[in-house]
Amino acid sequence: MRRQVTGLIVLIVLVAFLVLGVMRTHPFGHPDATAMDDYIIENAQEETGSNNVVAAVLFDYRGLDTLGEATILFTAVTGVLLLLRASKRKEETS
Amino acid sequence: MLTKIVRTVANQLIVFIVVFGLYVIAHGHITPGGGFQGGAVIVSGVVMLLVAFSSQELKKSLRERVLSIMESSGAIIFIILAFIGIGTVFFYNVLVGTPIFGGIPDFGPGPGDFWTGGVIPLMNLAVGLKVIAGLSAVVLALALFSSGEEVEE
Amino acid sequence: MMEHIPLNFPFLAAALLVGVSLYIIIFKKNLIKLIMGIAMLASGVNLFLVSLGYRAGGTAPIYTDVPEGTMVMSIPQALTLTSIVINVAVLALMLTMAIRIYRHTGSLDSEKSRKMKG
Amino acid sequence: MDTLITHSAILIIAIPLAAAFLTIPIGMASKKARNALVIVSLAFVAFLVFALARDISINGIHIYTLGATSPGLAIPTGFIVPVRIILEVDGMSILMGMIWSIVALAAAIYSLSHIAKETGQNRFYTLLLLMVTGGFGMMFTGDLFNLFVFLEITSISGAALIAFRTKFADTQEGGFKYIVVSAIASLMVLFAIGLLYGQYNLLNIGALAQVIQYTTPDKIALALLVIAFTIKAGLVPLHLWLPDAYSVAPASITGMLLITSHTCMYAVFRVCFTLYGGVLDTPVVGWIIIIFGLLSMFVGVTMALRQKDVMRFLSYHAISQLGYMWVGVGVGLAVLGNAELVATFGRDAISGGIFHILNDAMYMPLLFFIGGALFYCTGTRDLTKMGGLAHKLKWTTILFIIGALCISGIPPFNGFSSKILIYESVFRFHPILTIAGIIVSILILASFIKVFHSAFMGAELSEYKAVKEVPKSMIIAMVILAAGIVFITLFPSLIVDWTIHPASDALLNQGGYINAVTGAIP
Repeated sequence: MRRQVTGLIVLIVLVAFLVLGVMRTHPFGHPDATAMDDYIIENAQEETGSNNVVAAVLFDYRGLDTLGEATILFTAVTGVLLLLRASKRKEETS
Repeated sequence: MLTKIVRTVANQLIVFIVVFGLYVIAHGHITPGGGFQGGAVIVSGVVMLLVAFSSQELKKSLRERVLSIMESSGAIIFIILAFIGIGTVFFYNVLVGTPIFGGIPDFGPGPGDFWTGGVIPLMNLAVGLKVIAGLSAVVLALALFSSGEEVEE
Repeated sequence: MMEHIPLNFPFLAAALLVGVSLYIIIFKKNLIKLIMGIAMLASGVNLFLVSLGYRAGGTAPIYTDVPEGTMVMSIPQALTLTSIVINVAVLALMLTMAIRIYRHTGSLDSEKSRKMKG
Repeated sequence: MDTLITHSAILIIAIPLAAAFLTIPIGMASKKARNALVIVSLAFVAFLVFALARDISINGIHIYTLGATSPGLAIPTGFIVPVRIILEVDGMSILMGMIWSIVALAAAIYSLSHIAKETGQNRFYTLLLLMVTGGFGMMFTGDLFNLFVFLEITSISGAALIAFRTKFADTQEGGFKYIVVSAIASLMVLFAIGLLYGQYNLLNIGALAQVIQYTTPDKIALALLVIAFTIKAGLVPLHLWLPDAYSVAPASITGMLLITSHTCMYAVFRVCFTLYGGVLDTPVVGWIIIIFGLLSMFVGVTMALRQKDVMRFLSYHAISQLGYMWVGVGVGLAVLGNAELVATFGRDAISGGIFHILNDAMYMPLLFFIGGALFYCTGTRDLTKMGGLAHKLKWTTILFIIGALCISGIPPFNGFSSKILIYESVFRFHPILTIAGIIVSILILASFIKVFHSAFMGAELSEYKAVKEVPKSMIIAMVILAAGIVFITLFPSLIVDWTIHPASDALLNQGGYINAVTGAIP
């Protein structure tokens, strides 16, 4: 019971926080500051030669993020295969 | 294992799914899509095969060892592509302006040329290889484990 | 009438989606439901991120034969893409551990499968 | 050499990553080659970190812009804000990097024999290297979203490594708790990044710090960032996952997980001092951190007193030690707005907290490694079942005594030199903090005497007749950390002058951090 009340309080506080936060964000569809994105949309074709600006951001401007993202996928695959492995070697069992 | 109808249809459909996935990967720099998306498309085909056939059946053609090496090599190609820019800066797009994928499109809307983007198409291919191998391995390993088999080392 | 509808509706939707998923995470005992809650939390955050970059009347930030006009911001889309892949990875690992826990304890109830206390 | 230094920031991140990708194919061919790859790559990275540290102490903050036409070109020519990801290494980051490189190397050496009997070693070392990458990335990055990505790398690889011993149920439970907590925490970070990005259209920490205004969404973003990183760092009352996860991981991983906690703590400092430093209502945030830090100290040590499991015992002590750092740096944060107070004791308090991070990162992994060695020899983590192990494990006993004396802050060991720095400076802020710290220290000493007595002293038990000294590689790893302790113990003032003061100055010097990116004098 006590846990439920604590949980409820945490939930209400967090949701109130988030709603308050997003209410004060810029109106939807009309961002205030766009300098960085405008630069990328203007220059992506010339600097990277890619017509797809999102691809230019992913693999050029924010390439390290994508390398990290690929690494995370690699990590998860390695982790899954590690956890599902047989805990005894084949030669030991036979 | 599902009925013969499902298996036959799945066998035919997988070709189209793989072709579409490869298209999405290869054109990542000019149309919506890229390595992750195209890879996910192909893995959805693998999942379809997994549903149509059993995981034991699929294991014969997709070895986990092979998938592991494929995934590692995809990752290694990606990081090498990042490393070749280190003459200037890590992740520098060295291929822009060279004959290989070096074309620079005119500013503004246009039909898009395949030979553009520098290292971006190559990175898309590397990521695609990685995603296909990695996610297939995960799906296959989970399916095998639920049917009581553990992954070999 | 139209002016009274808050323009921030997509942001609010994202916040509420986060709220619902937090409810699931805090109150549900089943591990699979917990994992679903985290997946929903991720969707809420992704929805928030991608709607931040929208510009009224904008097209996708890809130069095709579509006539020139405003384009929506491209960085939030790239960030969302990254975040989606990250969440796929996290989900795969969480499900694996849930399967392992089920194998060991025979239960997916977080109260029953709990061994460690204090 | 100059080129190496120019690119060292990214090489430190990329070399373990490339080694991780190579580990599985190489490991399939040969085990020895794989082990050599892991150790050599980590040793080379450690060398690069120290070379970079030397360069930073001479030339100041190191900048590396990824994908630009030159590494120092943070902002594209003719533009106003940074567009690309920038790695920014200052005194604080490089101190964390030095700690991480040493502990990671020791943990890898320790693992060589600690997990030698288990299956799945190729993937174990892959994940270990990935965790190293994630940690370095978190320390060196100057970009908020990049921080999130590396945080995720660290958490996912950490969770998989915690659950490494799949045949026990509790490992899976610990790993599951860890990944759930990390997933929630990192999504909170992502939401906060969204709030900041939506207002300023920036992701670079330095550039954001220049324009941040402390509006309502900014405050909420601050709260989310601080809560998320303190969850991951294990501050009471958000610590409940920590002992469960730490106690079941292989001991080498527990040592590394502790440093990831320190890294999350570093992220909190980065957010409070650098990102929000100019606008923050510092006394309030400082006091909140101090109070929860005090709570951590007490809760950690009192919970540790009643533990029977040696790894859980040490995990609770780790929480309690984290409390000291929170208090030290929290005091510095509380007086940040007042230049006079900062000069009289604020800087010393921050230095004390940071010095304690360095010391804790040496003796706490050592103690975890010893806990792992006990488990390796006896097959149990239950302290009540152990006894008389000093007869068989000579090296381990000596190292345990060193670690226990350090953690309890007995002079002249290194734990004492940082604690005294915290006590002196914190006393000028509020005497009660110092008294609390001394009481906790006494309790720590008492609990360690109890454990030493029950595990090492007494007659030799019959069931441990066959126990032998632990394998060489485990002893080498522990000796590396013990050598670090001895070095700090012998030359505390040298260490403080060379590494700690630059680190605390880097935290206080928000303008320098911004200037390095934007080139503008704020």
